[in-house]
Formats: sequence, C-alpha cells, structure tokens
Amino acid sequence: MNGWTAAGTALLVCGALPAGWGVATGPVRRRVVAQNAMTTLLSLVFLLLAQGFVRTAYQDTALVLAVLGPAGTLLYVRLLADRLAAGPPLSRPLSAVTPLNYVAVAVVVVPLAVVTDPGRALVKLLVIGVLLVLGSGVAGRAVAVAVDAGHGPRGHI
Amino acid sequence: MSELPVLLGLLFVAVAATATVLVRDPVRQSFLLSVLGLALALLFLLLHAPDVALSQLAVGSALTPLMVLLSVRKVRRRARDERREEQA
Amino acid sequence: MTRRRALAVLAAGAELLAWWAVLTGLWMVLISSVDTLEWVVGGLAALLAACAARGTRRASGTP
Amino acid sequence: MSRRVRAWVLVLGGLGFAALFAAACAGLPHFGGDLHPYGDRAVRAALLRHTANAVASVNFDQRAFDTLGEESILFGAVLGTVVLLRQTRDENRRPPAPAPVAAPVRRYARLALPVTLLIGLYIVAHGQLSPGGGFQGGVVVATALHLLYIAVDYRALERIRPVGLYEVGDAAGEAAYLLVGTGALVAGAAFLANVLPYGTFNTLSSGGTVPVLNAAIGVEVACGVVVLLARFLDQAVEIEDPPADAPEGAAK
Repeated sequence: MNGWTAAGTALLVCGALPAGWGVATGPVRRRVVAQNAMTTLLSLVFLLLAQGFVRTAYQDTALVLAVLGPAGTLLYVRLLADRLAAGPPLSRPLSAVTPLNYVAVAVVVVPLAVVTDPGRALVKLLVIGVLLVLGSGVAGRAVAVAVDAGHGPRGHI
Repeated sequence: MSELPVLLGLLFVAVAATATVLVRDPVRQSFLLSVLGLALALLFLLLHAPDVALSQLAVGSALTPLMVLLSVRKVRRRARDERREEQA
Repeated sequence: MTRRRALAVLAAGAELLAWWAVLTGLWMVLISSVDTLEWVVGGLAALLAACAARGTRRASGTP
Repeated sequence: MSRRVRAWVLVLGGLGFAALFAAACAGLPHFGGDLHPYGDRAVRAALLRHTANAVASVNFDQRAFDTLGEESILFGAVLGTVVLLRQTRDENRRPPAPAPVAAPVRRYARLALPVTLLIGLYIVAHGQLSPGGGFQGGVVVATALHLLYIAVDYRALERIRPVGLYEVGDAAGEAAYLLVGTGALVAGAAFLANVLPYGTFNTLSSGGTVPVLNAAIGVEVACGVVVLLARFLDQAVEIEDPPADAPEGAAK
C-alpha cells in the first residue's frame, strides 16, 4: 500500500462513507445532496486508486462517474421535485456541501496533476477535474432551486 | 495493512446490500440501490476488475434509479387517479 | 429568401464545425496513443456527438 | 403439500446446500494467491491475439459464444418490455405539461450531452485496449441521450429520439453480431472464431474481430436501453390508466 492508495482509503473513510450514510438515511433533501457528494468523492477515490495502482487506464472509471454521477443527482431532483419542494429551505450544513466538493476536487486533482508528466495524460486529468467541478456545482444548484421552489407554481412532470 | 481497502470495500458492500434489502419504501430503496452500486464499483476496482466496475457504474448510477423512480411515478399516479374518482 | 437560407446553412455548418473541433480535441485527450485510424474513428465519433449537440440546442428551444 | 412439510423440505434443502457449499469453499484456492491456472492461460491467449485488454479477449474472442447468449438475453428483455408496456386499447394518452428546469441545469445539459456521448463512444471503441467495451459504452451513450429528459424536457427528448429508428438499431446490432460469427464460418473457421488479422498490439485496429463485435454490442445496447426507457417514460409520463367505469375505446 503506497501513499496514493492510503490517501484514497482515507478519502473513502472520511468522505465517501459518511456521504453514503447521508444518502441512506434522513429526509430526501439531505439524501440528494449527499448523493451528489458521494459520486464526486468516489470519483476522486478512483483517481487516487488509479495512481496508487499505477494503472492509468483505471482513470476511465473516474471519467465515467464524473459525467454519470451528476446525471443521477439531476434525475433525483427531477423525479422527486414535489418532495424536495415540500420541506423547509436547505440548512446551512447542507448548503456547504457543494463548496466542500470543490475543495475536495482541488485537494486531490492538484497533487495528481503535479506528479503527472505534462502531456495528454495531464490534460485528461484536468478534464476529469473540470467535469467533476461543473457536474457537482450544477447538481448542487439544481437541488437548491428545487427546494426553494416550494411555493412556486407546480406542474412538473 | 495492505488488505485494508479490500476489507473496507467488502464491509461497505455487505452493509449497503443488507440495508437495501431491509428498506421497504421504493423511493428510499432507490437511494440505497445507488449507494450499493457505487460500493460494488469500488470493490471491483479494488480487486482490479475495472471492466466490471465500469459496467456497474454505467448501470447503477443513472439507469436503475431512473427505472425505479419512473415505476414509482406510474404507480403513484394510478393511486392518485383512483382516489380522485372515489371523491368525485 | 435564398440569402437568408444560405446564412442559416452557414450558421449550422459553423456550429457543427466548432463542436466537432472541440470534441475531436477531447477524443485526442482521452486516448493514450495517436495514429491515423484513431483520427478517423475519433473524427467520426466527434461528428456524431456534434450533431447531438446541435440537436440538443435546437430541441431545448432557446438559442 | 402443507405448510409444515414445505418448511421441512426447505430446511432439508438448506442444510444440504450449506454442507456442500462449505465443502466446496474448503477446496477453493486461497484469496489473492499466486496460482491462477485459468487467468494465465487467458492472458497468454489474449496476448497471442494482440488484444491488450484480456477481459475483452475473453468476452469477445475466447468465449464470444457466451456473450452472444448474454446479448440475446438483453434483446429478449427489451422485447418483452415493449410487449408488456405497450399502450392498450382502453388507455388514453395525455401530452405532459412542460417542466420548469433551472437555466444553469439546461446549459449544463447542452454541454454534458455531447461530452457524455463522446465518452460513451470512446469506451465502446477502446474496449480491446482499456477497460470498457460495447456494453458499458452503450449504456453511457443511452444515458447521455436521456439527459434531455432529466435536465431539459420530455418533449425535447421526443424531438430527437425517433423510437422506431432505435428499434431497428437494436435488431441490427444483434444481427451484426451473428453475421460476424457467420462470416467466420464462411472463412472456413468455427462460428465466432477470430478470423480477422490481429493487427499491431495496443492500437485501435488490434484484436481482430474483438473491436467489430464490441461495436455491434455497443449499437445493440445503446438502442436497446433507449427503447426500454422509452416504454418506461411512455407509461410514467404520457399514458393514463383507463377510467374505472366507462372505457372510452381506442386512443391511437
């Protein structure tokens, strides 16, 4: 077990597993926010593991999760809009999850970029990072909008 | 020590799978199902099986929840329509 | 009338070309080693995705 | 059979299974050991046929017939869903009201759809080189198209998704797999044997029939999933149940 694998395990224990607990319990609002955090963090864990195992091909799992994870969150927002709108506005800890996602992406991707030789591999890593930031940001925003829409006109499909 | 990640992955899968079976409400179950999918993908990657991990991610992260939630929506709508007819 | 139509075709072509260039670039980033076949397959895949991008933009209504 | 007898049969069967399973487990090689008789042979065969991803070589070359079975299961499942979830004569169709979606989500979908589609195609095309293949990539492509429903609108999805075309694609993918197998027969080899030139190791053209079969599976899975979800969406969004008292006849 090298440093990268250890870092991946640490991120799993401290980030992804608590997020998984958040998805499994509590009100829908918290579950959706936690689902967004979990896919982002797990994608980062995959990146760290790929580096730790010295298999760049494993990065493809992180790439796929970076685009499908936000799709999953947006799907919950779309199909559970009435439940999201029914509750009170997002609490402060829940609103802080999306910025935390950004921080996690930066903390993982920047060191990985430093040790990657300049070239296509580096650009691919940065693309994954940008997709993670964009996806998690948009999904977080979508949850906030859906929760705020509590008193707006209904008529979603 | 080097077995720790795999052990964690196995434990994660066992807990998520048990919880998915025990929860009865389909909407909650769809959330747990997505956690289980991600846990399985992690375990497969830890066991150096990225092909299977990719399959699990592709199916589990959006497709399965979409199908479950669409079915729930259909059933709910039917129940709502029936209630409306009873009131009318 | 024909002029407006020509402009529309030109705009559609420019939109497709821009998407195609960006997506071919993305394909080249994803792969590990470049050769001619890779350019051909990547270019075709990017063309398909560029058509999807234009279709999405048109289907989602607002420009 | 009474409840009691059934319980006894269950207990007996369970005990027998437990005993045999425990005995079989005792005979298994240890977890993470050095001895992999099947793995060594599979990897050797994969390298011999210039396929960098040994899993793809096993799936689409060494055991391509198994994959044909798996593909047919998916094909049959989609077919069954289409039959089960069709619109019956007494069901009405109501066009859904447009859904309000936040502007940033709409913009994200416009960017993410082509990118996700391209990533899916990349996963399909590089199945013989890196993790992935027709199934994984096909599902990603199908999910990419449904970003239109998730993040834009159901009618936007309907506008760029002619279901009939995807039904044809589903069948064509399945047929292409069979035709590649038959092509091997024509060439004088066994069904689904790898008859194409193996190519240069670790390039896109390596692996003989592996990339061709991957592409066939990719088309079949992507189209199959789109058709499957189209039926689900139809039922959940558009089709209404018949009124309980007065069936109003066909609404086709």
